[in-house]
Amino acid sequence: MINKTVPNAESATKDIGSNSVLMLGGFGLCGIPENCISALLTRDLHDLTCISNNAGVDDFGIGQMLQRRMVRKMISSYVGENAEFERQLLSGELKVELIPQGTLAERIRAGGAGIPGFFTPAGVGTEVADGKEQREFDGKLYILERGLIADFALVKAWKGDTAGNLIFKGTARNFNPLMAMAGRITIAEVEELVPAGELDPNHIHTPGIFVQRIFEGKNYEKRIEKRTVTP
Amino acid sequence: MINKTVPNAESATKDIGSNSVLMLGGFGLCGIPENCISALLTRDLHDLTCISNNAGVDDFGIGQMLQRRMVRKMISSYVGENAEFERQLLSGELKVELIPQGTLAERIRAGGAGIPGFFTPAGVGTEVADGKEQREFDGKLYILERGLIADFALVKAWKGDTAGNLIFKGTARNFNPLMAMAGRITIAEVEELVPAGELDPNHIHTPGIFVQRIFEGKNYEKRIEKRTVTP
Amino acid sequence: MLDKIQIAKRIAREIKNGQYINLGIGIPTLVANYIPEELEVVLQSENGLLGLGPFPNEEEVDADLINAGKQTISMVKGSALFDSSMSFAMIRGGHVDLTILGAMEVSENGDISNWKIPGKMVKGMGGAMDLVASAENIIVAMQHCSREGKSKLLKNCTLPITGIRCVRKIVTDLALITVMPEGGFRLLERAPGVSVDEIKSKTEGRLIIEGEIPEMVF
Amino acid sequence: MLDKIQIAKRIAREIKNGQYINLGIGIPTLVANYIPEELEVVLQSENGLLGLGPFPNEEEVDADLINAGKQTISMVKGSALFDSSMSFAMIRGGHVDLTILGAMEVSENGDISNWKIPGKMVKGMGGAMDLVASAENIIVAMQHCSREGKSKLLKNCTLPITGIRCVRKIVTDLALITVMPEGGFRLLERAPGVSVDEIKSKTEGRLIIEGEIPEMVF
Repeated sequence: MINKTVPNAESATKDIGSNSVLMLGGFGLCGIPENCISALLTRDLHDLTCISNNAGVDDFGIGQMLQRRMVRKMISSYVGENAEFERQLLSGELKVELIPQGTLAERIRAGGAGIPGFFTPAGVGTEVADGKEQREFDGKLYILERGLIADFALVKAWKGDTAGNLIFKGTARNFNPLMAMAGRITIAEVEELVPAGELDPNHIHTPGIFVQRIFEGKNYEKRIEKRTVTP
Repeated sequence: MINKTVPNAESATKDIGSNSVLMLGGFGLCGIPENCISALLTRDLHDLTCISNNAGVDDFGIGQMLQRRMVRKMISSYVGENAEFERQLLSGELKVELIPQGTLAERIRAGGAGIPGFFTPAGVGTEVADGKEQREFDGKLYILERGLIADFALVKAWKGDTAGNLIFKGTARNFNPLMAMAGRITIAEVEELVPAGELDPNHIHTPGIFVQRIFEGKNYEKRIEKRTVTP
Repeated sequence: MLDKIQIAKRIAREIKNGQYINLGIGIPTLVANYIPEELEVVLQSENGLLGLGPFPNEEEVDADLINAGKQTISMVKGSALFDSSMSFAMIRGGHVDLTILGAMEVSENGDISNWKIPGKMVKGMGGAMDLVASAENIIVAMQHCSREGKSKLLKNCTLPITGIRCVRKIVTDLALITVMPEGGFRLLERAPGVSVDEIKSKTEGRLIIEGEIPEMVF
Repeated sequence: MLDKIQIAKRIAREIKNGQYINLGIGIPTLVANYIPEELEVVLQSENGLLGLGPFPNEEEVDADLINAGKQTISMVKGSALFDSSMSFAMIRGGHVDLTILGAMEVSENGDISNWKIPGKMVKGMGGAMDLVASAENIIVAMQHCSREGKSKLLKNCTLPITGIRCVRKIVTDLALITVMPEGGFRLLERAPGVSVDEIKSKTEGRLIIEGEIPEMVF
């Protein structure tokens, strides 16, 4: 079995250069590649394009990359909860492309699956449809959306094995398995890395073929954005 | 939690009428809905359209439905291993639409996912492309393929719960989870039916929302088409 | 006039047994608290969960288990977890039976605006455009008028559109209204103490009043 | 002349460390037996498995574990199972590094025919059209000529096409050939005891011969 293990986040991400297109897994702060982001923060990078459902908060996740002016463009479905983001956007330092969440997910899966375009009803009649081909199927209108790929996909899983197979936990799965499919180089960080053969093949969410590098992350903060409890 | 349980294959399939469009899970004889097929064989049905990767063998699986002249049309990727099939096809009793396997899988997923059409490279330059829109993306040619749905999807899983959640085993998964998504009514037969809450939510392959009826099947034969062993 | 809790309670009565339901942020989230106990329904969270339960106890809080509003949550028995493309396959494929969400404006032909105010910071549409483009059955929860007293039930939306011809029902602080297939807001029920005339005066779009309009009872 | 085993052995030498490989039915399946042990590669089976192992022992046979040829199989350590759409996402998305399959005809521009003979019962293309339309690296295993002695390396395919401009290399009983990007069969190696002239006479399409053509050694 092919071994995809690399020592740590620094070695896994060392060839990510300025002007790269990155995908970063996660929904809010749930399931984000904390170790990879920390490694990037130590580097002198700029003009990155980041494809991620959200943009983190001011002092965590992609928000920290924004603080260091590493990002030129965000491609996301929702970018609230981030004052520095808003400042850079209004000042023109940062560009944002907003995409309906389901379209974003499907575009990423399509990119990974070799599908260059598909039709979706999301956005018909809205500014999202501007400039896109619109077509009727069985009496309903759809717009043509394109597959998305990235130079590097940074994903976070719960468990992984040395062959690159990944298992996610809870709602930390979200965009991670899709982005794993769509990275030219996919880097997976996992909370627990086990030898190939220890994961049940029936339980694997992301087959190792999609993962080029894997490492066991450390010091996961897993910050909670909105702690809400039943009293 | 919504309870999808029905007593058995007969009650699950009793409203399947002649002229229905069915999807049947399985690859070869692996992972086919044996109990549902047996129940259909007791009925006086005709002119069914069956969407299934293969067409069974003469005396097992969809082959038995062919023996009883129930099927007017097969939509498949490969239909060998079946003499009666060949006879009906040559005599004109049976129609066959052959679709590349990956296109068939993706068309079924698309149908279930509300995607009416997508572009694929499979079949470009071949008779599969005849009459289909062809388009170039990034210098490569693709053809437009449509989503597929069925009146009833008959799928077979290893374990299921009363909420309709399904877990498959080994390569018996194949087309089953896709077809579960694409049936107006999806009927799942499982080897072991457990109360909702007993399956790990992280391990579920088909979420219960896609399944309208579920029952525990019996007397699985699980016939092996080509037993091959290392001496 | 209904308060937010009462809007949620009134919407909860529209829920039918066996439905899969997606609840938006705000008042729609409150609806979960008032679903009649005898109904078996399943809540979908578009970030990847079927079987959304109540907020967890302090000791059950799990950073890996949140809802689409990013709040920590619990799962009910029989839940399933999945990725975002599977989640929107459910939504886009019409497998979710009922979508309840907030709005800034609704037009008399069922268009909805709820994602963008020109001149203000735009946070994004999240999953709203997918939901409204796909759902067969959409109920909107909102105030009948803006804080400035302007009607939010309009002939045509003035704000950027989220989706067209999609809203089925609206519950406001003043009324329960259905959007007719051929267009027009048909008044079904009045909030306690609210007159038909008041609703009429606060609805800019075409209001259809047929027969006696009953008052809601709580 | 090479027998089937030797064709498989020669193809096995083309495999590189770290590759994910899809093997078609027939000679390609035999290739698995000759992959050098020092290479770490993974075999994909398009019915839903990465990590195809050898045929099982009698007591390990599992009806729920078959390959795309419907034979019972085993899994190696580190395998993953998945559904058919995920399987072809791998194939179509270019994640499979090498595809080895049989053919009835190959044209000098790399077109392949291997699914249909007019007048004969057509069983279907299975996954072949997806594989040949997507793979960056396709090696064909076949006999150089048909039983009737007709060349199968043609100027243009005469049988219905499976895919266009896709074949990279061909190993026949007579030769190892690469299809040039601009078209033409370039002869790389001769089978033991086979002359360049024999290959030339049995290749209908344009054969490119540059320099000395080495003989394969087994």
